[in-house]
Amino acid sequence: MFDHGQPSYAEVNKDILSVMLETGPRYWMLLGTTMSVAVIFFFMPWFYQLIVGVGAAGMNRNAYWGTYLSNFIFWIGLSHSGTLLSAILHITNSPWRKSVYRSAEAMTLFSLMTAALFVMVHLGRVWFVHWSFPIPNQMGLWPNFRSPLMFDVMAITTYLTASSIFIYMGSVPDFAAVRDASTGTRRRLYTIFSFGWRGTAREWHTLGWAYTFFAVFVIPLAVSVHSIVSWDFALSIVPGLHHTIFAPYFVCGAIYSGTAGIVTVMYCLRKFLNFERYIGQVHLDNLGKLLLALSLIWSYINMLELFSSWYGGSSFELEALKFKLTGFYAPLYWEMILFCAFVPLLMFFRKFRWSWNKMLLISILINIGMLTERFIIVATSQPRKFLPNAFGFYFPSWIEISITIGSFAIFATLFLIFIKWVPAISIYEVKETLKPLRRDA
Amino acid sequence: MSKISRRDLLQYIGAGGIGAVGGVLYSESIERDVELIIPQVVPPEDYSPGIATWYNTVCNQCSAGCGISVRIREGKAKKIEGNPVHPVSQGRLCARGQSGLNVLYNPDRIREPLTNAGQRGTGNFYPISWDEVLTTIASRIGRLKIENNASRVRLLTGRVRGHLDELFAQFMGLLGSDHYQQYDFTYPSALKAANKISFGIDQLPYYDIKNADLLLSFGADYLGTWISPVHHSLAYGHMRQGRAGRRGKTVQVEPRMSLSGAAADEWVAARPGTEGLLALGIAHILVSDGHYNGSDRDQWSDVLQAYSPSAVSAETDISEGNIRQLAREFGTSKAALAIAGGATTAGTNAVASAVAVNALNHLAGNLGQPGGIIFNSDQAFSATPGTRQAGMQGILDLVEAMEAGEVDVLLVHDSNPIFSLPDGVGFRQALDKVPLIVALSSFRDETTEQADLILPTNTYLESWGDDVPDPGVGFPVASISQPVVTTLYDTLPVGDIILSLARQIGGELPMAMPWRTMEEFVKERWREEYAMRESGGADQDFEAFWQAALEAGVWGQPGVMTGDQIVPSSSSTIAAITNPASQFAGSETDYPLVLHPYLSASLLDGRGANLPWLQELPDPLTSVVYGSWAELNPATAEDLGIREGDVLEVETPAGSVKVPALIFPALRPGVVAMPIGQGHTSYGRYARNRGANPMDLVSMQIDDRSGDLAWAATRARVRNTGERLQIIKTDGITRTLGRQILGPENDHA
Amino acid sequence: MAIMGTFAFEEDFLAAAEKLQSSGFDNISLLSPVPLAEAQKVLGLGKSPVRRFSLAGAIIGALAGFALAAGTALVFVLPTSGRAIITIPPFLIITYEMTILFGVLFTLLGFHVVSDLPAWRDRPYLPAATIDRFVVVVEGAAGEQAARAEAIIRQAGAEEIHHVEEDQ
Amino acid sequence: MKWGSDLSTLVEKFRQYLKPGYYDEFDYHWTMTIDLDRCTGCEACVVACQAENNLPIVGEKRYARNREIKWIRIERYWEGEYPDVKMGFIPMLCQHCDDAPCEIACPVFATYHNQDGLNTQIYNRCIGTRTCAVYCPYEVRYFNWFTYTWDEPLEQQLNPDVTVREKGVMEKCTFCIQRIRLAKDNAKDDDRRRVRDGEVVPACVQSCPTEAMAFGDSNDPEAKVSKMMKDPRAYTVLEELNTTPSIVYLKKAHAES
Repeated sequence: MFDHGQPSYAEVNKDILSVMLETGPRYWMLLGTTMSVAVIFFFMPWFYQLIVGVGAAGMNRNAYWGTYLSNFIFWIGLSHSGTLLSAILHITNSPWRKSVYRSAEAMTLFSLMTAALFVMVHLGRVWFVHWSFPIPNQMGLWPNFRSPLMFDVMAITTYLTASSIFIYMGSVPDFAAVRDASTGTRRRLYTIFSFGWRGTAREWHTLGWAYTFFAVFVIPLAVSVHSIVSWDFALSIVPGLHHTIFAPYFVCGAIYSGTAGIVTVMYCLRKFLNFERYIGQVHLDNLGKLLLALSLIWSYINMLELFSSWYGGSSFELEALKFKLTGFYAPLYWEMILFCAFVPLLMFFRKFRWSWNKMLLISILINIGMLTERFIIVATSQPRKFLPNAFGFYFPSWIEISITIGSFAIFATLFLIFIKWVPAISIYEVKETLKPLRRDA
Repeated sequence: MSKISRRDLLQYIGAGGIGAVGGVLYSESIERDVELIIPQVVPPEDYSPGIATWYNTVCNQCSAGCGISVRIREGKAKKIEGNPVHPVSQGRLCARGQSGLNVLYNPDRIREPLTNAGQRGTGNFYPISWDEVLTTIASRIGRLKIENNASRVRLLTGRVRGHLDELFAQFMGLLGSDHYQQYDFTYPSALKAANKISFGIDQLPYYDIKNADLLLSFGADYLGTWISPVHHSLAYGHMRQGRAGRRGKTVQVEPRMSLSGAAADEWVAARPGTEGLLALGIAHILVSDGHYNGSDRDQWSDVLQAYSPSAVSAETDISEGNIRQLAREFGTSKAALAIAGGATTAGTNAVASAVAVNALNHLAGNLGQPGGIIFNSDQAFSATPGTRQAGMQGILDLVEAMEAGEVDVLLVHDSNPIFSLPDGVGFRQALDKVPLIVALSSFRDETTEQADLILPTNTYLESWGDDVPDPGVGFPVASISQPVVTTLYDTLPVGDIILSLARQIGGELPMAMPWRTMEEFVKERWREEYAMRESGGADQDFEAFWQAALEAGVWGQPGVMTGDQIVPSSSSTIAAITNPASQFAGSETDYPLVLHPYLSASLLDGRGANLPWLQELPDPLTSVVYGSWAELNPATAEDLGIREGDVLEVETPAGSVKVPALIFPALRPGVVAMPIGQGHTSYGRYARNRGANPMDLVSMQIDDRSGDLAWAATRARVRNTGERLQIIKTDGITRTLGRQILGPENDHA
Repeated sequence: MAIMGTFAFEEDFLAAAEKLQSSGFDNISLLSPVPLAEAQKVLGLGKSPVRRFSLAGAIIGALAGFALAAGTALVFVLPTSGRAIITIPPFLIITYEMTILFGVLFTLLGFHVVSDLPAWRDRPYLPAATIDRFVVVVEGAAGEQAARAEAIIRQAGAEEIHHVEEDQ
Repeated sequence: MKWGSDLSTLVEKFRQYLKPGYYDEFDYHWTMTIDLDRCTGCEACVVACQAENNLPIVGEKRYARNREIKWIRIERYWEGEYPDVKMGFIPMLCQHCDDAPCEIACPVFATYHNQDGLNTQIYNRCIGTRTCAVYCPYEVRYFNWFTYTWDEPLEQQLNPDVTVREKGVMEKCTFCIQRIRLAKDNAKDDDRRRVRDGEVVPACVQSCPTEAMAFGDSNDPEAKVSKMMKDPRAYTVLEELNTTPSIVYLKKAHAES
């Protein structure tokens, strides 16, 4: 699994830690750019919107939900497979996971944070968002646990907590490594981060058990989170949203885009952090196969959705369907079908699965497709509900578009910070995959 | 050293953690007795922040004269509702009436007397004191009076009724000028003229829609804009579902479906201008098929000879069968009523058409009958309504006089001829010849902008007065209007202005008009009224009566059928029946379409355009708000390759305007319809520079018999400018798409 | 007094460990850069008690979850959409999430308790252990005992031997 | 919270809590009937509502982007083509569904079903997720996209019995709850247990020039609405969604000929 020969334990430490300990100007420039983009494209428009009201966005009487919510779903989706994949692969202990999962989990964490931000942006009175948390308040009033949105609140907070614990515990031994490789303040800091980890057999043993349990908990959690997100839509009676298939549809879509996201992230790690020798063909190939499978499932469910609404034959569903397939946003819809259903079929060919650049392109296209999918769900169903006289139209305003762009910058910023604070690849687990050192070797 | 620091750090953390926990526990422990503030999901019993008082007065938003009750809280008017005891509105009120609050609290009201400092028409006005402005005017008029040139003083008002009307008349009379005239665009002058011809009674009769079984309306949007919409609506509701097992039917004849057309069971789009002909065609069948057999049957058949169904069908473009069926229904129904209004009475054959429609009423024998036409005797009340409506002829005379330089002082009150008349009339230009123009108005409308002096008047919600609904309701009734709030700004009631002018002008005026205020005057007149009716009623009785009247807002004698219901002979009608086709300005070749301007249901003739509530009120049939549009039948639009939102240039011999096109299914092909009301160049922030005024398109044409403006007799052509303009409307898709929204398919009814 | 022996090779390290274990040193800890199943076997580490924490957490979470949903619904009775005040299906979802949340948190707690981390005091330790060296630490051995331990470690092939004073 | 002192009441309480809809019967079941055969689409009700409930004047730009707020609106539906074209009007306002799709959606209880069968909206609770509006099949919930202001002195008209809403808050028809409140108080003041039929009149019903609308307590069999609901023409919009609306429409009748 190592393209460029097997490294020694020491080399592993050196390679991976150097990313953290040695910082060039290129990094700072990159960080500066992403940060300023985030501020200019995301936070400034948001601030403006806070002052004038949500009317700054393009939403109206016909579409009360807009890109903010569709992006929220997109980011939640992206967050999937990070932790989920890592957990599954850990349970099934497949070795190729070990060099990938740390960044994957980081991806989960950061896309979750971005998603949470979008909820804030979406709210009409975000300054009262705390009312939706189950905390005692002077009004003596608690949130409505019968509301699908409360399922969301609970699920996402749980997911955020669980996955951050998961990633943290996984990196404790590596924090110890950082501690030992560094001096001064950083050393003191990582002394705390690593809980004074020594790497004794007992510690390893307990960590192993705890980690497995985290994994066991995280898998059903991840599944529940996105099905719950789907219920925000499916539990309404809006034609085009009121589908039983939505939960599996969203979960599968989420893992799909998440996995594509991992490919993209891996590409960057490999390219910019010189992890060629740790992230190799085998990972790419496996992920490629996984993506392929997911794309097929996704296409199938997508067809099912159209089919069931057509087969139901109610005027409402048919109208929604008609608008989706032939209405104003039809081009977007077919673009999505192209990117998410047909392009991935290329991965049937090893030629594509084994080429980093091709895979990068495919993975990005898939996520573009998934982004539009979420938008279509929001933008085509709401404006055409039950009363034709109230039919309308929704088009995002420049503020929404800019905030959407900004969110990617936020994600990038968080990731850039991450690689300087946490070993982007799990040191000890990479070592595990190496053949043990023997005298005769 | 790192050892120590590490240990210390860990200790700090431990201590910090313990401290935090302790702090939380402590704070929790001391916050035990905090009261919980529970939001008032259900407000507590008997909780009301204030007491509302209701004042009854009269609505002035259109000519109907509905009685209204205004809800007052802390001295501010909060809501206008119909006055339950008032026979016209009976507690109900239309959108326009309820928007009266926007008149009262309009941000663009004139708040103090203004002068244009000699630069007329520039739109620059400067504040001036009441004393100064009144003295100026008084001295000017006084001089003319002394020179016996009082006839050079003209007074033009909008619709004014009750004793304010009498006050104006008295004032002008004492001056020695008989040039006091009213002009209200919506006043059905032609109909009145026709009724005079047909029935020999110079008034608007009461149309008893309530008890009718078949209402045949020729162009009259009786539910929206015609005469007394609220009262008609009440009647309509009762006619439809108020009588068990007896549902009245309505038929609407008009080229563009109006509110009443939408409500009608049958909508008949006769060729514009031939509605009267259709009426005659129906009359023909009524007589020939023996639905009518009065003594004068023969005269009828003679005069109606020419209007055989076939001939009429050819002219009106209504199938013969359809005409026959209408006639049958009209002839056979117990109480059939025919009314004429709108475009039907706005052609060059307006009176002829109205007479033709009256003929139907004759033949239906509904005169003086329930469900028919009921005549109000004119001694209903001392202030007889509507007699001074000059009609178009009066305006033309005035314009002529102004052009001839015979007018030194023009007093304009509550009337906006510059906006509501075609430019062809030349009113605006004639004004240049008038040395002094004085506007008594609450708003700076187009005409007021031309004035030299603006005397800001109180709105009707701040003024005293009284009113006699026109037409009456079948029995004597009069309403009192009283101020419901204190005057907001440095303005005066128009009556008080006239009185103080009278005082300052001097001569016999102060003697003859001794009252300080309008209130005094009105009360005085009512005292006389009371004395006249209750023979020798003592004063304290009157005070009681007056109080009661003020509280009720209305005085009337229900049940007292006014006069003996004389049934006018049909002879005059028969004699008056003719069939001149409406003469359209512009040749059919150059102008293939017919222009159909119609009164906006919300803005009426434009007087409502400065009220935000009405601007934001979707048009009943198109749901369009803000701005105006030109309607085209889908077929016509397709021929011309026009889509909704294309900016059209509508051209007529009189002029052209640019408006976005709207595809309207219920419009006769070959007709372009435009709502009247928008297109103000002034009149406040909500009205200014919005939409187009179809009056700019109307050619100056006169109905030959009443001299009334024939505003529906102009041909037009449209050109697609290629520009696009979003029409703001609330409608999405206006088809049910098979969804059972208007009720289940299986028909119970 | 603790003795630390560093090994470059896994098998020597394990050998030393077994030797020490068999010769009755109970207070030994085996530091390695990677988890070693063998090392854990040597110390006879079987099922970890962490799992009890997880189970307890899950159960508590489930109860807490339903209690939260149902209880708060009763604090302020606000009917919605013709549903019951205590509606089972949605509350099960809350229960589900809370189960997982508490499960995770208790597992975390379990980890800290069992592995007794964070370490409040310094313990014999070599940085090399996080890179590529395997370290055997014998604690609480003194005098002759210590000598024996050192001997065992040395002949097992330790690269170096360190003696550190434990701070008691 | 007051707990029943003894076990039986406690059990009873819990049975109540587990009962769908919670209420056995509403104190009043406020219901509105709209006779489409009388309705002429004149929109008097629209202005009446605007005046009574302090609906904002949103202005042309915002209107153009469908940001208008009209608690009651008239919907139009054409049938047929020229010349046999008919227009059907139907006033659309909050249906106060007993099984309202919107209420379930709110995470903060800003909307709930009160003891009078009203679907209430509590502005100061609302955080603006707008989910209720998305879930509402009648699209009668309106959102304050901005904080609307009135050109001085128009604000003097504002009804002191009704709050003015700020940006980020959902709002909708309340059946003029302030008037219901007043009627109840009056009833209480002259020692009546119940509000009389016709004593509560929402602004729209009050204004209707054709008397097409009626409002009252459908629990009372003698009430006008109860009688109207028995009319063979009676139906509810989007019946198939089982929202059990509190607004009953009477289908437009056809002329017999």
